[in-house]
Amino acid sequence: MRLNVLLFASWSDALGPQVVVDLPEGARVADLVTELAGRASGKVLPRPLVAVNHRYARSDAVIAAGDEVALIPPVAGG
Amino acid sequence: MRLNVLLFASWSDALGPQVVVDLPEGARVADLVTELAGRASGKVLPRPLVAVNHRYARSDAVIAAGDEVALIPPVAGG
Amino acid sequence: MRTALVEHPLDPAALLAEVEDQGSGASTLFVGTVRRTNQGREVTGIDYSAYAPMAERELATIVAEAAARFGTTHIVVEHRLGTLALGEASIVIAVSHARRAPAMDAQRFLIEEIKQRVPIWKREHYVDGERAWTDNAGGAVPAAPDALSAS
Amino acid sequence: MRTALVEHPLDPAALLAEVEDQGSGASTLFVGTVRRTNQGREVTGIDYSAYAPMAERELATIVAEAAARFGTTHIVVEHRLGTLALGEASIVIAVSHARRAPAMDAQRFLIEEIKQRVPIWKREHYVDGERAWTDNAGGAVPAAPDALSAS
Repeated sequence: MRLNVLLFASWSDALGPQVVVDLPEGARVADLVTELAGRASGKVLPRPLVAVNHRYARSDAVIAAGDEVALIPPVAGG
Repeated sequence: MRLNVLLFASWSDALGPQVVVDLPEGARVADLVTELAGRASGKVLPRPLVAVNHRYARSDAVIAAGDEVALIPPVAGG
Repeated sequence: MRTALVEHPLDPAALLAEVEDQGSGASTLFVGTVRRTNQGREVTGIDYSAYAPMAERELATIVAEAAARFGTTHIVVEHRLGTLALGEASIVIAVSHARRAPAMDAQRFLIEEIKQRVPIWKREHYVDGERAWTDNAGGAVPAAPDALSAS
Repeated sequence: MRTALVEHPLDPAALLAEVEDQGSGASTLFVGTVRRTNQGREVTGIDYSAYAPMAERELATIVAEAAARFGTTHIVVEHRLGTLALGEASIVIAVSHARRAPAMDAQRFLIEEIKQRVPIWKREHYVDGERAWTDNAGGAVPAAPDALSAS
């Protein structure tokens, strides 16, 4: 399963605003974070959340092909 | 001791904006309230405080001739 | 820090601008307004009157207490006196602070202390033509038809 | 109720006017501004960027939660994106309510939830020319010299 993942803030600086990730069918949010954290090592704010289709997803949620997936680094609005 | 006492709100409606009260030397705030409550019976918001020289005074505080004395009915600012 | 009793309409935006500071990360504004209903009666307006010298002293004291307690001098409070129509502002409290939590804590402290301590009174006008003196604890007594007390 | 992400300067007075209602007795305004110092560093400006479709959805969700919890629909929130100078407002939250306590409670709920949940990020510019991504919990990492991410 090939996913386009949207990145923001320090993660976008480190890896670009969008990356392609190959994951096995049935992969979970935690698998995606592990894969991307390996690529970004050190230059990012740690412990990002993941949004699937504009909603925060639990780390054990299964990702489906076609989902809009985004890595959400620690937020700083307000 | 003859005191001019300032009145406000419902107390002013009932007794006028200022009343003259004769009290013995050494009279306390509680004595003043008792005297005025008798005159205003019923038409006022009860349990007024008393200010002496622009500060709230305890009911056992002694009033001196020459003090600026005011009856402060329940407040409603804000 | 500044406090005032005024007889003209309040300008919340001007007070907000007055407390803003480049050292502040948060500003809060509290605006009290004349509400259409109170204790089930339909209100058409409110007369606010004060024991002015004491009210000014007490307002300034409360603001000084807030400054010491919450750590900011960027505080302005204006209270309006006189006859206010529905929707008009009776009080504006503006605070700014480096951090948001004490900006909001100071706002709440100020309005609660002012409501309890400042010698200001209101006489509500109702749609049926009656008037009453009301307090901040739910008390009310009818007001004389022609008021003897002015602001 | 209305929420918006905007790229122009915010107008607190307009938002205050938008929530006012004759059924309300209290209005509150919260304004977040760019502060001169953060975590000991001298700030000259902040870039705010967002994951816009999700940020809009999350802002609207938080406002709907506040409306249900505190009992008022008179709530407007605008968050600015783009490059802000010192002292400029990044967020304005306006609430009006019949009673003052829930007007202030709703204000605090809204800013705290927004700070935790809405996908918006800031890159601070410092007086020494450096930039860093910072979060609302005190985290910071240096930002790339030429930003790859736009608002």
